[in-house]
Amino acid sequence: MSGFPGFVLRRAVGAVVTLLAISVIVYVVFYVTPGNVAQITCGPRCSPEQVDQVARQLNLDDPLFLRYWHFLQGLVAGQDYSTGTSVQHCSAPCFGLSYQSDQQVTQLIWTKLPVSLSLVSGAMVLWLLLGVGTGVLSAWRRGRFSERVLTGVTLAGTATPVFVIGLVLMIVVCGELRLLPFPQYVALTDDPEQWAWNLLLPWLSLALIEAAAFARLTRASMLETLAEDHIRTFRAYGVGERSIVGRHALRGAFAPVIALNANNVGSAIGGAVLTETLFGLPGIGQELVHAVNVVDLPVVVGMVLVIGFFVVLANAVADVLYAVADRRVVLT
Amino acid sequence: MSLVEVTGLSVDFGELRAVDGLSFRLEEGAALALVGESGSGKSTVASALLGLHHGTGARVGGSVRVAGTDVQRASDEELRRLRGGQAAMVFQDPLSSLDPYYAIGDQIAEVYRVHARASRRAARARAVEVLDRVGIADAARRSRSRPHEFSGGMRQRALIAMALACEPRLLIADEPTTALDVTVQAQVLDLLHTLREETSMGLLLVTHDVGVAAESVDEVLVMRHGRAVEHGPVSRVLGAPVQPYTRELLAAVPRLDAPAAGSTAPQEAVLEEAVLEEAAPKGAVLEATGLRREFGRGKRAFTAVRDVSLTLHRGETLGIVGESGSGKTTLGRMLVGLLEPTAGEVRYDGRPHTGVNPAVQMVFQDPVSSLNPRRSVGESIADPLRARGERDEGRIQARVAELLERVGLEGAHYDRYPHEFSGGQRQRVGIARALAADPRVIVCDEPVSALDVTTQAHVVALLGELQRELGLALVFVAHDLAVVRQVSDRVAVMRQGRIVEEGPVDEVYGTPQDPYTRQLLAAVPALDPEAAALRRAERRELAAA
Amino acid sequence: MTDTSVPAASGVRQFWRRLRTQRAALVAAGVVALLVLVALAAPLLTAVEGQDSTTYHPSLVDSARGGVPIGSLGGANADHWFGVEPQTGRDLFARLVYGARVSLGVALAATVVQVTIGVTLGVAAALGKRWVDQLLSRFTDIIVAMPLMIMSLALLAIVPSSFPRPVLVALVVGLIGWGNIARIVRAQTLTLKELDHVLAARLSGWGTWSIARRELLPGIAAPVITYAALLVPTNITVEAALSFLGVGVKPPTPSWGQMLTAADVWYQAAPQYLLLPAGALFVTVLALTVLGDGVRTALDPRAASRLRIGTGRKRESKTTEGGAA
Amino acid sequence: GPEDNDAKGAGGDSTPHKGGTLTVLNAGPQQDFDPARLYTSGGGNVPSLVFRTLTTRNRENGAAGTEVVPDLATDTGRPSKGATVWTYTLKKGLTYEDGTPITSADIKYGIERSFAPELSGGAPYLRDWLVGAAGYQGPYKDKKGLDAIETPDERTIVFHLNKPEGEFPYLATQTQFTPVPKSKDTGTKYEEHPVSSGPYRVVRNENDGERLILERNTHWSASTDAERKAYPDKIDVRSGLDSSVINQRLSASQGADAAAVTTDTNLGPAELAKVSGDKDLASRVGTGHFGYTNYLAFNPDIKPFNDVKVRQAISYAIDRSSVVNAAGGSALAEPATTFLPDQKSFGYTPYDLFPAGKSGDPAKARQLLKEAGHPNGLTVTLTHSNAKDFETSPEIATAVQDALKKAGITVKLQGLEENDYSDKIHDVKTEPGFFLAHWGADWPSGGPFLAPIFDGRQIVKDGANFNTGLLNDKSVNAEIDAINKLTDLDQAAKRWGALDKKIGEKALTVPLFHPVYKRLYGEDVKNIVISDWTGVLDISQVAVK
Ligand SMILES: Nc1ncnc2c1ncn2[C@@H]1O[C@H](COP(=O)(O)OP(=O)(O)OP(=O)(O)O)[C@@H](O)[C@H]1O
Ligand SMILES: Nc1ncnc2c1ncn2[C@@H]1O[C@H](COP(=O)(O)OP(=O)(O)OP(=O)(O)O)[C@@H](O)[C@H]1O
Ligand SMILES: [Mg+2]
Ligand SMILES: [Mg+2]
Repeated sequence: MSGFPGFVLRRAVGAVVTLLAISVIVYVVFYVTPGNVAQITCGPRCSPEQVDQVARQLNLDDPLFLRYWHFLQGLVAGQDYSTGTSVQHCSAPCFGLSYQSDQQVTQLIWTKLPVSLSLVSGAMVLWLLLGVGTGVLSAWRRGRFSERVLTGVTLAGTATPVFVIGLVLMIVVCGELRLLPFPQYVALTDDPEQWAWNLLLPWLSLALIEAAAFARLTRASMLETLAEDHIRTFRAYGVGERSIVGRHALRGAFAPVIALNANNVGSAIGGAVLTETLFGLPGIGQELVHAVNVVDLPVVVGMVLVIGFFVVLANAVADVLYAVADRRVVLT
Repeated sequence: MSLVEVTGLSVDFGELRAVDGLSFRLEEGAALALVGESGSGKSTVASALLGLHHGTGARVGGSVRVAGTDVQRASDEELRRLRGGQAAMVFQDPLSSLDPYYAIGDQIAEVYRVHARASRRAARARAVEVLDRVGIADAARRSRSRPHEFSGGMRQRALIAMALACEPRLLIADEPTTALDVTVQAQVLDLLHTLREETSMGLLLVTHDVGVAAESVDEVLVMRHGRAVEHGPVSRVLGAPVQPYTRELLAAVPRLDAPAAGSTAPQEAVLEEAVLEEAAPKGAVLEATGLRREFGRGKRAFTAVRDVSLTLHRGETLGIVGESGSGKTTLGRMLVGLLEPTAGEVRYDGRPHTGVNPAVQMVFQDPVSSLNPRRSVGESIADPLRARGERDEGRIQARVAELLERVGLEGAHYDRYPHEFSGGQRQRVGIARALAADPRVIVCDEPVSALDVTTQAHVVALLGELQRELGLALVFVAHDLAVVRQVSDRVAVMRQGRIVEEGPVDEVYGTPQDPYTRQLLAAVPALDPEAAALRRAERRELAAA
Repeated sequence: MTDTSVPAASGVRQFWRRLRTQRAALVAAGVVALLVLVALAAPLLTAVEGQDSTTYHPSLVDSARGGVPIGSLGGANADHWFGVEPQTGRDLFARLVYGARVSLGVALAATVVQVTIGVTLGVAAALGKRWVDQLLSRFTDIIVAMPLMIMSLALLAIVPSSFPRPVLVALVVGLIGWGNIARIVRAQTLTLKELDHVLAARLSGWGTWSIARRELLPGIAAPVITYAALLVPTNITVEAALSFLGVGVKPPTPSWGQMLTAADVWYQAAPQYLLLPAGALFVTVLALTVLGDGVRTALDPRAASRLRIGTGRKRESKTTEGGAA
Repeated sequence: GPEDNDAKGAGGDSTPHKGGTLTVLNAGPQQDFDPARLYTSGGGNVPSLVFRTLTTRNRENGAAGTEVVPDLATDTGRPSKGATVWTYTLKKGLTYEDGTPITSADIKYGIERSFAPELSGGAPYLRDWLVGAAGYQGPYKDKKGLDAIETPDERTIVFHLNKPEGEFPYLATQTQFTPVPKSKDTGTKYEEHPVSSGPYRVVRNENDGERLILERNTHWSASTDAERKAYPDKIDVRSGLDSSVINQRLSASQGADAAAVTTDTNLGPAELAKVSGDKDLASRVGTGHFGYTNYLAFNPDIKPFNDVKVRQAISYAIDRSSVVNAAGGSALAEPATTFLPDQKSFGYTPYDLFPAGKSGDPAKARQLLKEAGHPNGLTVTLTHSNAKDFETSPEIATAVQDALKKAGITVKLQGLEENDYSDKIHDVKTEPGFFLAHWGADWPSGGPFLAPIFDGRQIVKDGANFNTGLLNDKSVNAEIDAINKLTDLDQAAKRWGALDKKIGEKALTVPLFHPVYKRLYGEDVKNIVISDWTGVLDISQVAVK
């Protein structure tokens, strides 16, 4: 099949394969992770009998492949589980139940996802603005003072770990200057204004880390485009420098910026782990770190798959944008 | 006042003086060609006319006046008005000279709006108008296409349209046809000719191809090392050159009409020797049957070569001509085993042959990319020796030195890097590397297309010589019909992956059977301006037919 | 004819020549060299100061106030050049220079691992059969789609703690972070392998391995070196982030990342504790980035376009920069 | 309250009034809100607003707060048959949030369901103490119920124990003793809406306890509950916050944060440094002591710790001031030489068997090492966790490492991930020789402090073992049994203190420090009560108006 539907189909199949492979890896990694899951789940002072009971209840004694098989079954067909007093159904796709909280992982994802998406998408807008803006400026005014300053700022962002930037920003902006409230997640649907207001600081700290990469990439590809022949054409026709930089050179940076952005969505979600932990935003990242610490395998698998899904999605979207931007590219 | 007045122009790039004390004038409506070998400073002059050296670090001396503007002293604003408005430039490489991301019509409109106070809509209309003017069919629709959707010839026309948009008084065309096939080249040259007939535009044509100049201009200025060598009316300079350099240049131009005798006679003699030597019949050394090659899969599948069968005899030269994209390179690569055919087979010495075989070598078109810039040429030449298992450094060095000398270089060049050689020299290195494998067959894929005429003549001569001495069988791929005629015994004409005509050189060139062959032959520029006019008429007929 | 040759210069020498013309890159190279030197000479430097990085000085901190260093400037004086660490009273200068060892060492080692794996798999994917390419590309997708932090968390927990921690951190960061470099290398190799000189090498009769080594690796060196220069700072901050999550290099071995992690809460009470490692990290990243840019420029053949040589109808004359600016 | 709070801070009206919203800023979410799954007395701070138990903590400042007082029951329990049978009578007029009466059968059911494997997490005492409870699987699988609990009528409940347990009233403060109406039990889903018997009910429980909103339970009556003050109308618990952020917010005390407290976040050393320089902030810090000891543990089965001299040497060498500094300084940690916390209710009897002074006695340590046959010092491995908690964390471990260096003991650190660490030190098969450990009281008495750690019969071979010194001393075991029989808790406390000293002579542990809790609260928060039982501010007493 070819054309756009074919592309979507191929990507979808590829994504499923990739995600399944990731889930296998997570299963194996957590299988060999030290830590008695039943003991952790049961509590530190549980008696050996109780621990055994918990292990049996969570099927922890089953061999790995069998547990994975149950996971797959749950994904495809859903799964029934006992609350003690009644039986409940977790409908497909069911990632299982959290060992710790007995919540359905699918439900957990739905409650955490909006937070992470709010964080990453807002930060993305900021880092694109900040990064590409800086890049354009520094390509245009290369060697000037303003370029140096901007480049320095973005590099400082890259050089400083997010938890340092975030905390210092918070202490200064919220604690000392009292310009912003201490971030606290408010759902977009509840109050859009508060949503943005509260997320501003997390957005900024996350964006600062990524902006430098975009600035440098934009600058490099613009300089590269500026050296190309068609730029010479427009110069030879008296087209002004502003239009050459703003229209023609910037356009050349578009494709690589999209590609980098796709890659960065992944690392941003990684960065979001730290940002969410620091700012206390109840998102995927925070939940994931917690789940890793208490070896809550179903939650870890679920969250990792969600993150993986978005990375794969970002790459596919980037490919489409790429092809739209540059029609010479064929979608494969 | 003349349209262009150049007096004592000199341009220095650092140490290098690219243009040295050049003076010339061009009147309104007149046409002047700057000809000369590569690197003689032609493009530098063209750029100087538009003040394109401003701010690049080049030092420009003398004075340049174009359409009343003193280019040297003009402000940025004045320069911008001059560029495109008074004098427009058409660049050499049509693909890279257009912004790949914007529709062609928009690009033309953008330029138009710089010079004319016009609305967006009016500018677009103007773009369609000029595209139509340069013969783009269905211009309104095609103006929305992006450059990659245009063929090379169309792109070049689009560039000319862009130049026409503001009705400049001077058109500077820097090698407007070098990247194009002969047939397309003829179309573009015809277009320039018509435009000049219809408007009173002055034309400055920059070219290294004397033939192209002969077709298009009134006056010729021959350049060498940045200086004018000879200047005068086209018929005089080309017909009765005064300067030895001009004569040399003209002599090197391969001619369609020249008898191919010079090369074939001795070749046959050698062949006989070879036959005696090997005491074998003059049999086929390389045979291809039903070769087919597809690229891509599914809907996007594209057949580059289809059902090609050919035979190469010992010691003979088979020429393959055809326009760009006709499948010549693909065929050549299949012959040497670098590409696997989708169908059909290649037999070497009667045995089926897959993969590479040291006895079948290749010389590549581009002397720049065919040598690894990070390895010394000696190392590259030694590759086949080492791959064969030769370990003795002394013997390797000796053999490489011998090969280098054989192709007219020095043995001491072993340790030099490719960028330290000129194009012609690099092509010689490529030939030496092919020879190092002691091949019986060499497929030359456009070995001289990237070289200028004089160098081209040297390399062609070298190949002929080697063939005679070593009894090699050659496949000579080229799009230049004249060159092929010079070197080949037999010739095959390719079009859209097929061989449309094949036969001994004289037959194919003398009495072409296929209409396409005839078209090709008619498109070759003639050196003589009068002959050129005749050809133009001939082409019109063919096109009309 | 122009069969004249230009002055001889090998690729490496040209590279140096082009690098030398960039003052910023030279300064950056100097800074990087200095940092490496400081890291290597850490024992010497601390010996000169007369301190070491692990000894506690309970008397230098105010125990009643959470262990804040006594005295102004975080307790900086002739004995403790940069003051002492809150709570422990360990010498900050010593910890900073020893921290350079770990941070730079881990980041460089991780980069080497990333580059090695990325280049190997990228080249293998580009040169291999269709299925090899498919397999490796998918694998790369998987690696890229895995959240690095999380996998590091899990992986670092698995390995027994007797395994030297810095080595482990370097390995884990390296093993997980090679995805992008593999993609870059694959794309570059796919382009390169169609180049005539690679085809010519095939015609010479070389095998795939020899071709990869002789013809391709030098060609991918430029983008790889450029990218690697940018990876080093990233890896330094990744190590810092891992420390933040509690899985980085282990105490008492200092690393900048770990110092930052411990220091961020001290920002108000003992600012120098945070500013020192943050500043050191910033200088390192800045220097490496500038150096990386410089190397890229120096490796870019177009930077040499002024030295155009030879002939060629197809050759374009590129005006690199400028115009009517 | 009716009057406006115009004079904030010092000199303002400090009498507490009803009304307002109390915000709780926490790091850890209240993931378990099922009474069966909570561990500590009353389930900690927030759950004890919802769950009433048979007995409860005395909500008073300091030592008075370590007493057990009646809650649902009329007294703290009536022992019979040598304290193996305990009888309770419920107060009159007790109802749930829906107005239905609370019965003794509901308390029995609540205890039974805590045995269900689905609802694991509670303390192990019930299983150990109740007759025939060891194999019980909870009411879902085992409908018959526990015979050890009798409910002769709606207000009476009788417990039958395996052996005398004088401290049963303490156990009855745990949330397993809260009534659960069987008809409302939804198993693992019960925590989403537990039925309240206390002054507040859960109106929102989002994301597994991340955000909780409690409002008044109108069916609760202060007349049956002398302990809970319940001033605020509403309690808003927000968790998942970084601890430094919590402290930043509390110190800024802006908006809703002015009426905020935290129930789980201490001031860290850095924050303490800042707070101690700021009068206003310093006045808003609550200080508490919780019965808790951080210590170094030895496994005497592993060389060289089998040698008591080596253990003593380490006891002498330890530098408590640097350890205390690592734990946050003298304000956050008090050096410990006894295993029991320094509180009367534990039976604290001061002793310092291996006097190390403030910063260790390396000379004495070296001498002991020499006697033990290690004249040239010793290399040992100290196992710790990688958690960032100032308890078993790398910071403490490196402080120990540095201290022992002076005595010629080279310490290698083995840092383990938290789970791994917890698994290893609590498994007799993998227990390391020398590690950081800590122990906190389940209730303020020597029993739960000493018995799990030093009772030889509590060594667990195939499960979590807390007797890490593997002490199985007949006289110690016998003394523990004897004290457990006592129902006079003051008497018991004295004997626990004596036993502590006796065990201390074996040098199986090196007590390091007892932590001090310092927590900030918002500007509008009043009526701060911090008992020595919990060491933290009791939110059932807090007012915001
Ligand atoms: N920007 C530049 N920097 C340095 N040298 C240059 C530059 N542009 C051109 N040159 C040199 O100036 C000389 C003349 O170049 P020019 O491009 O004018 O030649 P040309 O006659 O147009 O050749 P071709 O036929 O190859 O286009 C050459 O030696 C070239 O190497
Ligand atoms: N690797 C490839 N993948 C897809 N298409 C290809 C590939 N190589 C060649 N083609 C296509 O096959 C056709 C023939 O190409 P080929 O290079 O053989 O032409 P050519 O006659 O040598 O042209 P030129 O004179 O421009 O060198 C062209 O349309 C080209 O686009
Ligand atoms: Mg030119
Ligand atoms: Mg070709």
